[in-house]
Amino acid sequence: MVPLEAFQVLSAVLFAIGLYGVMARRSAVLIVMSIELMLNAVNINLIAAASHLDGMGNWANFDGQIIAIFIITVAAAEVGLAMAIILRMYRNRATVNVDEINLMKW
Amino acid sequence: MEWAWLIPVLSFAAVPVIIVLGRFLTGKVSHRSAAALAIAAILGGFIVFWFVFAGFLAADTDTPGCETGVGTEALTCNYKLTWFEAGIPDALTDSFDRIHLEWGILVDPLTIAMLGLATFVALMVQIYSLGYMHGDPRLDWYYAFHALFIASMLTLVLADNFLLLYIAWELVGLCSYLLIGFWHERPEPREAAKKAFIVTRIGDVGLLVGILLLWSHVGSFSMLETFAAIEAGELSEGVVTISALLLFLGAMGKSAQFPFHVWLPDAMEGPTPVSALIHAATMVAAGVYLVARAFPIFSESQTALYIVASIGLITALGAATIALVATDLKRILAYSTISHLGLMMLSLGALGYTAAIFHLLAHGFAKALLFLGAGSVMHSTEELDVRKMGGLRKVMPITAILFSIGALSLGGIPILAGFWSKDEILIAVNKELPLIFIVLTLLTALLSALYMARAMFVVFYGKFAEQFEHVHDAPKTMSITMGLLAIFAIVFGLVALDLPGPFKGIGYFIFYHEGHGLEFVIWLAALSIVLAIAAFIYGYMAYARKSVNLEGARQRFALPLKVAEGKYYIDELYQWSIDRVVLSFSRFIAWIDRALVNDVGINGPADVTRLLGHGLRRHVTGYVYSYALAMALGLIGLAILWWIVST
Amino acid sequence: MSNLDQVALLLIILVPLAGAGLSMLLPRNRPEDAWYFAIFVSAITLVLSVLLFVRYDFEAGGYQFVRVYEWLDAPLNIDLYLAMDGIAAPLVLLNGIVLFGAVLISQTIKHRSRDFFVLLLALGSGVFGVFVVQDLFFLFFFYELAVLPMYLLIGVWGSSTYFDSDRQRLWGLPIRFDLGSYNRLKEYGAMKLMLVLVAGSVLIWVGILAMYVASGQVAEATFSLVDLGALSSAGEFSPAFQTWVFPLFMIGFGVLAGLWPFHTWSPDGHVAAPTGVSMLHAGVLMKLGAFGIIRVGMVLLPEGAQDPLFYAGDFGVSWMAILIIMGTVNVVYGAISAMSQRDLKYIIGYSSVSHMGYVIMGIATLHPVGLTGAVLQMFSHGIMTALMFAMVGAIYERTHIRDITVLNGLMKRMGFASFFFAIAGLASLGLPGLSGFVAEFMVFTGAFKTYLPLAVLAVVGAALTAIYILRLLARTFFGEADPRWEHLTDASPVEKTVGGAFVLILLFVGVWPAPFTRVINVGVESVLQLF
Amino acid sequence: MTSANLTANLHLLTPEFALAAFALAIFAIDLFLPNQRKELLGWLSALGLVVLAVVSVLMLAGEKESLYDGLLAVDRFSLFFKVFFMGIGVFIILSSIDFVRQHLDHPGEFYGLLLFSVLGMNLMAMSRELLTAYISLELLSFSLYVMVAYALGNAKSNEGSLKYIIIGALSSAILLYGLSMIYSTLGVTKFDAIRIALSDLNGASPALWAGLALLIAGLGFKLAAVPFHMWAPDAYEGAPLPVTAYLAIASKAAAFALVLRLVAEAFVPVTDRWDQWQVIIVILAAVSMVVGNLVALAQSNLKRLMAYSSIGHVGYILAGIAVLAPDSLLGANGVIFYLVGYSVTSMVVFAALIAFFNATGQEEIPDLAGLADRQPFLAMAVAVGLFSLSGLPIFVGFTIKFYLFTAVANEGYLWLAGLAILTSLISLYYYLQVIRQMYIQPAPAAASEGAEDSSEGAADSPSDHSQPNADSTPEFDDEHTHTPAHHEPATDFVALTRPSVALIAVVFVGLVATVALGVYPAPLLELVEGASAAILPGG
Repeated sequence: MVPLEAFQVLSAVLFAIGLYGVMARRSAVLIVMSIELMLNAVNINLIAAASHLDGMGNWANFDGQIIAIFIITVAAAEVGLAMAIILRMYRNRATVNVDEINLMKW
Repeated sequence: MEWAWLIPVLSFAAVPVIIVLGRFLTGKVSHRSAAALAIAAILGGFIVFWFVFAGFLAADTDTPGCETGVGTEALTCNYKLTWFEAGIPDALTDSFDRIHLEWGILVDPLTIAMLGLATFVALMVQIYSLGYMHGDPRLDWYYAFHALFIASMLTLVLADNFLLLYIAWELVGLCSYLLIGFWHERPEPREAAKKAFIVTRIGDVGLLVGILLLWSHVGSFSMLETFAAIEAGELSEGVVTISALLLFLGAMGKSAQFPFHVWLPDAMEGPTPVSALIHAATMVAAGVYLVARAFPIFSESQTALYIVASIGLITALGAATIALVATDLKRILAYSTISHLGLMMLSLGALGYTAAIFHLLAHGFAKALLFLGAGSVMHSTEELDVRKMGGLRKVMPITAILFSIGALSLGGIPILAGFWSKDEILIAVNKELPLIFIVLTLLTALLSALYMARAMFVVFYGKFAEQFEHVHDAPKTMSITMGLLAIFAIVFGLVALDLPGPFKGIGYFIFYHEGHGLEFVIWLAALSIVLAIAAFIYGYMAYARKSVNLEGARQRFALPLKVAEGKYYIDELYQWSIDRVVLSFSRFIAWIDRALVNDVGINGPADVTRLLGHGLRRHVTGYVYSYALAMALGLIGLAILWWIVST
Repeated sequence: MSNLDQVALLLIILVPLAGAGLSMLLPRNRPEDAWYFAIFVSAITLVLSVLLFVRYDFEAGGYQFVRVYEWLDAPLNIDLYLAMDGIAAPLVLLNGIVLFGAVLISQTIKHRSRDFFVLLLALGSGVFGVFVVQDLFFLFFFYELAVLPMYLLIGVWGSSTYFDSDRQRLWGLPIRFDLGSYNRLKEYGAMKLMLVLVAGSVLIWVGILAMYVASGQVAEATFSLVDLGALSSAGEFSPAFQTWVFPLFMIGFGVLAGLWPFHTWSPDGHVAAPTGVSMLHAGVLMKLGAFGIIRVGMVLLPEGAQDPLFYAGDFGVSWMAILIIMGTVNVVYGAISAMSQRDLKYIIGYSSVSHMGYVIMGIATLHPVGLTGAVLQMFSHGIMTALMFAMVGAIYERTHIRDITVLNGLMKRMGFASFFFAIAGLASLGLPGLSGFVAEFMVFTGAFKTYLPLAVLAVVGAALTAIYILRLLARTFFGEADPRWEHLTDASPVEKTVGGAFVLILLFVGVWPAPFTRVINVGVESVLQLF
Repeated sequence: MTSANLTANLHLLTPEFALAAFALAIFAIDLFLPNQRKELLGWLSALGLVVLAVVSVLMLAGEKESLYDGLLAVDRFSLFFKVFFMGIGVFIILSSIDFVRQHLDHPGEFYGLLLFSVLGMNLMAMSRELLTAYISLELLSFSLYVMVAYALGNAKSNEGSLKYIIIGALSSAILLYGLSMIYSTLGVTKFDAIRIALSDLNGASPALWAGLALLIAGLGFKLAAVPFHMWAPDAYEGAPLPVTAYLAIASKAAAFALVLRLVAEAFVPVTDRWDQWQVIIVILAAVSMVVGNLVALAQSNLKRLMAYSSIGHVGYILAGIAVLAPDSLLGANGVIFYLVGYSVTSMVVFAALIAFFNATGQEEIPDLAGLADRQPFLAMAVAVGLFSLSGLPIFVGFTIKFYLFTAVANEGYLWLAGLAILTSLISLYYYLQVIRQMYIQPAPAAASEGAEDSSEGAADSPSDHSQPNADSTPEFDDEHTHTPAHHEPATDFVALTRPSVALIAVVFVGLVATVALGVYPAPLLELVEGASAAILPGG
């Protein structure tokens, strides 16, 4: 069976890619997508952990799955909200480029 | 005798009354009441003085409070009252943990002599002022200051402890400041007053330090206890010498000894009666009095005595030369005062205790007379430059006669008071000090006679100066007081003789160690008489008859003359050092304070903080991805930190 | 009357505070009302302070009028512990007098006068509080309360100063250094004063916390000065601990006492402040600092104060030695700085720095006489400097000039004001017969027994004082009547009252200091028993 | 782990259910109210919160129960915070009624969202499990994201909200990742189970450190602790003023309630074996106070200033968190007391600033010039608030700081307390700058006043433009017509319109509380002690 470490490394890589995306992307929409990636990394981690917790790969602990489902739900709401705000930004300023979104600084 | 404290207190009490009355009464009424109060107070003091004098003559060691003094066989009476205490009352550890201060009076011959001189001269001067200051708009203040002045002086001579002496000492300084600067509308008196106060204050620093130094070794401010401790050898010789010199520093300031003499000539800017009071009986006498009072300290230190004598001689000689070339009548008298104070110090340094006090008294009467005479001249002519005067005896005969008496007395013409006292000084100097001292002292005596002759002959004799045609002689208040002083200037010297009765002559009255009768060294007396008479004759020829031409001498001695006329440039030196050194230093410190201590030391950290804030704010760039970056870095930082901490 | 004794200390704190609160209810548009009300309140505190001083039993000594009000129980254990000892008694009296005087003098405040008196009374309350509480929390509380109103009092009602360029020769050499034109805005003065004082209180606060923590290690942690004092005398605080905590209090409180080199807030602050505030500030507030050093630093940390830090030859340099050196610098440096000032208020400001030096020296002598002198000097200087500021305020109000090179001959037009100022000036130069001499003399006495060379310097400093005071008097007050001052009126009745009363106090203390010294003595004695 | 009756004691959640229902009801009522009557919603919401607070106290006093098998706690701690949050809610609503009417659209949703966020906060104070905590936190955050963006046409508001939500989402990802790591190493997510797992642990694995670090970082965002603070100034500045106030006061307090319970229940009991968390928090605290206060020095916008200053205050409170100890309530008391005192004081400042904004539409520091003449009451309120925030007596700011710093010092962190005191000094400087504007600077003459208004209107979006003048009184407008033009107007200033009764009431109550708590905090501290005893075993 696939060891837990493998899942954890996958999750970590995915999380790092998401984090990189947040920092590297200039479009607000892509940034939000990168965050989604990070949340998925979390989900992978949770589910893998849940399945390995008794050391035999048995479905002994359901908490991980439950948490993952919650996270998926909340993330969906979060994206919806974020998109609404980004949309509003587009209406107000006709841009979603975060380089241009710095009226306020220092 | 216990009531001696009344003498100053009467005058002290008059001060607030005069001031308050001055606020409520107006014009002449207030002036008259002020004068009346002040004169009544000092008159009361003068009367009490006679009771005290009589009481003292009658007292012996059985009288309460009286015993034989320290280091002298003279009777010393002491009465005191607690003022306040500070520190630990029970003084568990040692007496240095507390101070116990007292209002105390000490009555001994020295005090009696000073009391007599001060009350009498002050009384005369105050009466004289009635005429001289007539019509001054601030006469009430004048008399208030006068009363305060004389009260302080009397306290000074009565004080039984150094602290009280210092208090009175400072008050004397203050009053001299107020009186010299009485006509503060003109800049000169203002400056002179300030100068007098500050210069004497510098000496006072020494005095206070000396007093405190003595306290820190004796544990008491009481003079008698201090003297006893010194006699018992409780203090090391170094401490005695240093404290004696510190006390002398104070005396130098007040008695205008070189190099602190500069304030005295300038002090002539005050009203002339004030000059008379300061120079004859009060302020300048205080320094001599202090040295005499603390003589048990001085006499323990040969070094101190030597320095006192040297300073005295330098002062006496230097001032005499300046007096010879000065052109302002009052300044001639001022330098003469300095010179004679120098002689007194010299005498003290030569262990001539009696001679010094005797000369102090004799000089006091004569000098008061001379100043009042000069005041009379000035009052009438409104002129002080001797070069413009001449033959004034024609219009003011009384003043002329009285002034001449004073001048002759001070010049050392026999029978008159000045002769006797000067003679005693010469004897003391001859006995105790090297040859050079007596030579220079005799030279000083000669110069002294010469400048007195010059002043007297230039002003009152010789060719009459026509512009003073309509000048009148002094009013009655002035001439009577001068007359009384003149009597003293003539006859006071006779106390030097051995007299019958309880007062056996000054040598048995005021003395250190033990009393002595009249001493007379024929060759010295003869020499001094010859010198004095020669000086007056020469003066008559040169200044009244103009039969001696001085021009040749002037040209030959041009340089020394210039230096003497420039008062040895000591004033300039002081002025320079104050302007260029003290004030520059002060500005420098003020600049340091602003530029360094404040702008760098205080503002600096504030500015750095503000700059830090302005720099740091840049880290919030406004770009959302850099916020994410910061979070990521922070996160990594936290993880690393955690790792470091847990391993 | 004994009932009053029970609550007098509480009242003396609460009355001005409540007065401040009630003042806010007064109508804004009637400035006189606020003034009258403030007079009423400060008169009550004056009476209370006189009563407390008179009723302090100097034969019994110790802490009297003790009252303890519980405030917070465990775990902090803070009580409002009120008590007054011989050191606090004259200072309470001083604050009562100066507060009353300052309120009277502030008659001329018309702009937002209600706010002014609210703040002034709050300030007074804070000062009273510091003097009479026996708990570090409340001591600090009131200490900060006394500092807080200063910013607004100076900022709103103060005045700015502008200096012209002033090129001076240095040492008489051909080098000139340009002092430049510069301004001391009231905002700057207020801000600096506030920040520097609060910076000092940062140290105090840290010190207080350190004391609390240290007490918690040996007993129940406490802020009570009484309990901490007991622990300290039982030797529970190690010398090493005391040695590092003492400077926190020394510098922290020293800042408010104008300790060099942290003094520059004081001249600038005093100059910018309105008259009444300058009076209170120089007169009373600076004394809080010195008082704090005694009450907190010396009582709690005696070993920290006197244990040698290092040796210079045979001489062990303790914090107290450092303090007395700084105090001496204060005396001389303040006097020298004052000499070259041109602004009347700056001269007084620097003279305050100089005179606080005597207080600091007296404290640092650890000598009974010196310490008594220090406390008496606090009282004496408080009255004297308040009087000077009051009279300068009166002059400035009429002439709008404070430059002594411009002012002249004021004696002719403002006889009373000049007279009062002159008396205060004479007191400040240590003239016997006025209070300054007695106090300074005692400080010298103490210092002579302990630090002779410094004592000599201090005496020299006293002579320097004479120079600048006389210069000031000669330039400003004496001289010909100038037509420019023709229109001036003499001191108002209120100013005459304040001036006259203060002059009488100066004279009284100068002539008969026993009522003060005997009270101070008992306080000083109990402090010095710790050493 | 025995299976528990998940529905036991469900009645204890009545206030939360009621609050949720009430919020929905507000949404519903909004539909039926005519536009000019929308104000009613505000009053209704406030009233509802008051009623619910009273109900909570009556129902829950003395209860100490765990619900849903230990996911939620009903104890004195949660009750205290519940009442506290609802109280804040009431004050925020009261102070926003005018603002919302003047400056914002859709008032119904505004109040409804606010109520939901209060619900989220209540749950945060109650939750004893990481996921529950996360979800309550998101309930709060989502409401806030929207509220920050509430000034629809205002670019700043929009931008603030965008940054807020992006960083917020990122930080939830981080928080959740941390949660997953903890879960994968310890297998549990309940606080007390974490405690047990930690105490049994022999040598923590790197995965666990990483998980805890991630968790703290995620919470650090919510607290706006440096270096997770950068969103705060932007969100504060962009948000409408009442929302800024809400962010500064409530969301911060809620986050701290959560952190308090987490640290107290999971970490504190195992401190003797495992005290690295203290060091981490101490570092965060120290950096926060320094950076927050330093940067605040350089600000000119009032909201931004308050944002940075609140970062500084977070540092102080974090220092209190770091010294929570199993055997002493001092630290927990200090933190809770500080939260209350800080909230009360900030409420005063913000309410006064809202009133000022309502009258002038300005929010830069120099705009406050002469406020002491133009509207003395507001000036006094702001001054008192700022003095209190800088820690001067007789205000609550002094007492809370003294209490908290004593607690910090008492646990051996004297240097940290010293640093906190020093940074308080720095904070005094910028607070005084504001006070200086109000009291020392002269009020602008009428002419320049008008000019400033129009220039600001030009920069802003149309919806904000000319709003302030629309509400101004006739004489205010009159001043615009004649223009006296000299520069030191002692009397010639424009008096501001008197703030509404609700605002005055909020400011006044806040002022009274500021002084009363500063002078006599004993009754409040008794309650605080009860609350902290509920979460700390040693209490």
